[in-house]
Amino acid sequence: MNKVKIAIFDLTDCEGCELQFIALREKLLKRGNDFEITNWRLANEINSNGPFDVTFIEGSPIAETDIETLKQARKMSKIIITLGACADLGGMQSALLEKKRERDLLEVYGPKYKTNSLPPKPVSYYVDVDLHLPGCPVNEEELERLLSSLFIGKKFSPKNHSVCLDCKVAGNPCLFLDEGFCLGPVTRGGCKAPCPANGIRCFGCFGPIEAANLPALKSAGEKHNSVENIDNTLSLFFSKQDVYKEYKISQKKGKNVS
Amino acid sequence: MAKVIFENNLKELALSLSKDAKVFAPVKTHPNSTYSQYSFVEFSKEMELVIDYPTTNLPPKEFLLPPKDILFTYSNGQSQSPVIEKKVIFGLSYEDLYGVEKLTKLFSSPIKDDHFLEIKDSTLIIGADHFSPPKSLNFDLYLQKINSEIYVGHAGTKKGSQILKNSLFKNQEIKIPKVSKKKDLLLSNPDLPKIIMKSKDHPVWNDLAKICLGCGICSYVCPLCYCFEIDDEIDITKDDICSTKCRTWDSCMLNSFAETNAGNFRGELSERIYNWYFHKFVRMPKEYGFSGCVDCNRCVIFCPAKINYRNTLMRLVKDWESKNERS
Amino acid sequence: MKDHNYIPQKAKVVERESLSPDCLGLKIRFPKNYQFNFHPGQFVMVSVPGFSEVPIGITTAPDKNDFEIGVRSAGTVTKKIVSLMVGDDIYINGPFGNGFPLQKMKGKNIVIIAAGIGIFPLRSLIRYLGNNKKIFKSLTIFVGSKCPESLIYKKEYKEWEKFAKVYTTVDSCGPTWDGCIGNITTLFDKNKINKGSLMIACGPPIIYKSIINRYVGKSIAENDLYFMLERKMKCGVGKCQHCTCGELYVCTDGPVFSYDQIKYNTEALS
Amino acid sequence: MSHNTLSQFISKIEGHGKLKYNIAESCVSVNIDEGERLFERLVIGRSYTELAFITARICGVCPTAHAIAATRAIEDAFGVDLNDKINSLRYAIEAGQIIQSHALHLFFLALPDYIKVQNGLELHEKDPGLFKIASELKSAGDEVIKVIGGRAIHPLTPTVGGFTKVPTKKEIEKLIIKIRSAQRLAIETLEIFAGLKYPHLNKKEEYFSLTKNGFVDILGDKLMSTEGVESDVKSYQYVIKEIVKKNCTAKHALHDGHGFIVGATARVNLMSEDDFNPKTQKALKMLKIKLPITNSFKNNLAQAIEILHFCEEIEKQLTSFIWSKDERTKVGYKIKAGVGVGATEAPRGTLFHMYEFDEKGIVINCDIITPTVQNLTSLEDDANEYLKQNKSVSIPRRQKELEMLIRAYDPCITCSVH
Ligand SMILES: Cc1cc2nc3c(=O)[nH]c(=O)nc-3n(C[C@H](O)[C@H](O)[C@H](O)COP(=O)(O)OP(=O)(O)OC[C@H]3O[C@@H](n4cnc5c(N)ncnc54)[C@H](O)[C@@H]3O)c2cc1C
Ligand code: SF4
Ligand code: SF4
Ligand code: SF4
Repeated sequence: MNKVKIAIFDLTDCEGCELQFIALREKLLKRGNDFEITNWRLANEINSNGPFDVTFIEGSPIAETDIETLKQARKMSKIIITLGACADLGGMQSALLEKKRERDLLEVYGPKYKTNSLPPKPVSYYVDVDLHLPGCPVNEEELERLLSSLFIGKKFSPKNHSVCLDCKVAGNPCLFLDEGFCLGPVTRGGCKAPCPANGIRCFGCFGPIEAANLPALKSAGEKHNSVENIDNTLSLFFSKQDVYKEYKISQKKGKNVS
Repeated sequence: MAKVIFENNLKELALSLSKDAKVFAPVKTHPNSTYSQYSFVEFSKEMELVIDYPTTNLPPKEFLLPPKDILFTYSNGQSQSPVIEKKVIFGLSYEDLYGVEKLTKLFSSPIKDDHFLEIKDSTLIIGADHFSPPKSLNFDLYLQKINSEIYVGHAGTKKGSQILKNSLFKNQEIKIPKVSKKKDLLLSNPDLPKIIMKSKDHPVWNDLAKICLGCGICSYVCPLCYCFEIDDEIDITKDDICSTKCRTWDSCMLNSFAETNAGNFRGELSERIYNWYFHKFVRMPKEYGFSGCVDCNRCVIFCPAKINYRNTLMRLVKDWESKNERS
Repeated sequence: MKDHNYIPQKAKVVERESLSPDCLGLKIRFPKNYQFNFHPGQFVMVSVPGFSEVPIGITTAPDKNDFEIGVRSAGTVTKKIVSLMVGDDIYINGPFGNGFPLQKMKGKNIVIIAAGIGIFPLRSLIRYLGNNKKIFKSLTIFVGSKCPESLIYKKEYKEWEKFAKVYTTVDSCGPTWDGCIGNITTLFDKNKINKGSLMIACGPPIIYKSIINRYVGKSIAENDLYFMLERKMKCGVGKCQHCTCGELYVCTDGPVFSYDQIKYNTEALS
Repeated sequence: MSHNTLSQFISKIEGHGKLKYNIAESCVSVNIDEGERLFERLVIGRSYTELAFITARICGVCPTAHAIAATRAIEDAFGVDLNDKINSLRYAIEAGQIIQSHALHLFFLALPDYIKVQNGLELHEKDPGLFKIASELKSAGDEVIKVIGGRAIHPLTPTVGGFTKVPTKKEIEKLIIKIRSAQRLAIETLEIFAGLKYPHLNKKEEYFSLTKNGFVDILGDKLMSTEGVESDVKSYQYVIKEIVKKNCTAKHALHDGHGFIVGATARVNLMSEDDFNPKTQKALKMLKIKLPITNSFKNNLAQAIEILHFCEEIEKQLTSFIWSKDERTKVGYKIKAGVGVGATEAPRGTLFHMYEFDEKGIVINCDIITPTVQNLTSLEDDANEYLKQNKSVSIPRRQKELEMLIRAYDPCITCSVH
């Protein structure tokens, strides 16, 4: 059997997700006969230009070279998998308003600076994506589940339940109740709820669950939080998602009415 | 002559049982939390038993129908069912005892779920509350609280009477009061199934869909919600396919619950909410003769949107009655 | 040995045949001493280790040791099943469900309506009736499909025509097709059926609506009209709750339901 | 699009850079090709409560350092005083961060150049023993962050005033055992890196580190340099100036108009012999390691020294955490308007976070200076100096060694463009 040729490309991001491959090292070594990583800038000295069977894309396309890499990778790969929230959702960096990007750049780099980059987007904005592995960072067990599915040719799909299932099963006290807010109820699970387990509320890094009811989240959270804070937290990972855009529109409409 | 045990000996009783089985008992696991202080956890000597828990994070179904349960494993062309370990669930409240009883019935008929029943059979159920023991004797042992110090042991099974022989129980002449739980007029309303059956078009479902987050917590924390998902897990370190058939908790509140090739049969949250009530108060009564609620209040406490099923039911009943009066 | 009701029985794929671009027929054989009895209209849970299980209808009549299934590649598990080869292991649990009302068919004019892969479970009935020609009066089969290539079992129409009238239609086609064009309701318009017939339909829910509009209260009695429902299923034994429609379980009360059973059930025919 | 779009960047460093080597003129430059994520703008208008979570994501290799720097800045602004118990645990997790990052860098990115393997997988095939050391050391670092921080990447517990959750005594005791056995591996690692043959380079530099009471301290409050500079962290902007270069998304920091170095070498060079923990002192003597280090290739050696030193330090800090009398692991505070500066020694050097808050704790101004920004100027200077000092080395070899030099610096371009 031919080895599955895997490539891992990082665009602009923190490079935390790809480290999860290193975290799986001993387990992956046992499958050395099934796959080889033929392009991984972070870990390989020499890297192939393709073709690849499976390509992981980490990070959000921002720099010109990111978009080049992405398009070329799509051409050379059978399957494209987004690895983590930056690739999947555009990452936190995409929470900044696009129309204010120029001003933001000016504030940080001064007037003489010229940029070659574009506002951050999810990878799917530029190329077709076959599978998504959500999370910031991706969860080790979910990555393992994805890889083992890949090796036997089973389609991987992220979990469909909310973070609250993971959270309840872990026996954590509910922060929505104790502290008045948490994104767990509208966020895709599979992460095993590490944030609530460590006393911080869910920030939504796995992206919204199917049919996330954001207006309901707002009305439940409003009792103890300003709508502004709720919006801020939501925008971190959801900003490029349709449910969020719809929610923002409904918010605006609501304001106009009242 | 009654078998009596003192409150300060209960811990020792729990520990003595932990010699041959894992004992799960209510403990204050999160003292700083306002809402979720107590959980059933594997009991050990440095813990404090909280026999009078107001409620626990998860109901005892967590041990009978675990959130993730291995049905069987498959390797080298052979299927093998897992070894079921012995367990004791210690200190169940009156409501939770009924939860266990009903759950067991759900998995016993019309088709038996062998795997569930095997787990149930290897689990010892020990209740503790101040009511007189449930008539259905749905326990192995029941510790009826007489006053702040004394509990009287009632055996429901042979295994239970075996425990009563433990020297921690003393023979004592004592008057055992009759304390029964007040009848819940709302839940025992005989018209409830009919009312809900005919209320699909009631505005309440849309009202709830505006505030419900669709998170599924109300299913996870309910002692009687038992819907599940089955999937195979694969071991990444094995070349040969080595898989585990896993049953995991699901919730009918989730969008994908009834999704098929032909479309989503409950694509609207209001439909899913209706189904949640329908199952508890129509389908289950019809199928098993009892409602899917034991009034443990967990779904009320843990709902982030503070939705109270009793308010929903009361609204439906009220509207039903006033409609019938008019006609 | 089977030791609890979720553990499936190992069987073997003994034949495979492509039925359409995305459908595959599989013949499955159990080990010699394994007893497997079923009624037409029942289904099995089919699994391959590492992949989950899916409900699949049986397409043959209970007259041999083997049985057949037809599978359309729709997703994770079905994609795997259609990739199985002769000699591969396949795991079967069941049979489950009620099956067709064979008793009621005695002496009746029977109409079978199959749209798309709805033909799979109905073929079991057709074959059964073919084996028991005496019990019914007449048999009419309406088959509809997207295109001629996805008309499943067309090779067998000749055989069926020995005891039934078979009418086919396709939604769209190339120049070589000389049959009827249009969705399955076109066949209803063209071919009159006998009043008081027993009608059994399987296909996407939308055709059920047109069937009801067309025949109920006119030529078919409510309790003589049967629909097969398809729902998500995880257990097949009435526990997991995925397949419920109101008070009914598709897996144990169905998958075959008479119209009067479900006409007030808002979830069944949505 | 050129055919090598997919392999255009320097491999085995964090982030995207290209090496531009002009052979004719014998000079090099490093191009930075990382998109601007604009974290300094992202945090504006957000509550202080989200800062640790957000800024950790500047870098997946040193998220703990960012979380702690941000937290310290907030504490500075609000005037929060921590007790010793909290400080010990902070120290331990920050030291764990250094071990985690150094181990990853040394074994999986730097060492392959010296022992001529392509990547970690090949290392596993050719030298399973070495791989095992690497793997266990890395997992010891991971474990420290996991136990204290809640997970190995993007830790969760560090918060204003302490920790949202602290490990139990049992968990700490287990961790101490793990870190103790890692010390043995750290000694072996140091032996390996002391025995490598590093390319030739000798250049005088100014080295900076955080200090406290005159000693190098990863949670210090003063900046100190080998040239005698001493300054309060709060006035870092007077000591370190960032400049924007044309076509470069990373800024470059200068001190007094010239480059300087932070990170492992700087810290080690600012320490005197008895500042090291006992086993480290012993190993330094035994292996005859000479300090200070003036060859930037030997930053790898400095990292190896630090792994051992910090393994010992973690044991010390965790032990004092268990035995410390203070009860609270999170102290109270009042939100105040004002400016706060927080710094910490990240694996690659001093990391500064500055925030200005309004009276509700909403960020109105932010500045972040990462270690790599501070090293970039010296990195290029060093590369050019290397070419001058190694004229006799063959061109392909030179090219290779230039890459090794860059790798030795362990630049984190990801961090540098934030
Ligand atoms: C009683 C019964 C008999 C059936 N008989 C046959 C048959 O003979 N031949 C055949 O090819 N198919 C049959 N099906 C449909 C078949 O079960 C589904 O196509 C299959 O479950 C899809 O699973 P998957 O893992 O391949 O797809 P997934 O990857 O799980 O999903 C792919 C798509 O299929 C949908 N889906 C999931 N489960 C079902 C389901 N149970 N029914 C319909 N859609 C579903 C999903 O919502 C999704 O849109 C039958 C279904 C039922 C309930
Ligand atoms: S803490 Fe958050 S994730 Fe956990 S149950 Fe509560 S709302 Fe859900
Ligand atoms: S717990 Fe409350 S918010 Fe969540 S699904 Fe149930 S009713 Fe809706
Ligand atoms: S009160 Fe709620 S959680 Fe408890 S049994 Fe009833 S429905 Fe279930």
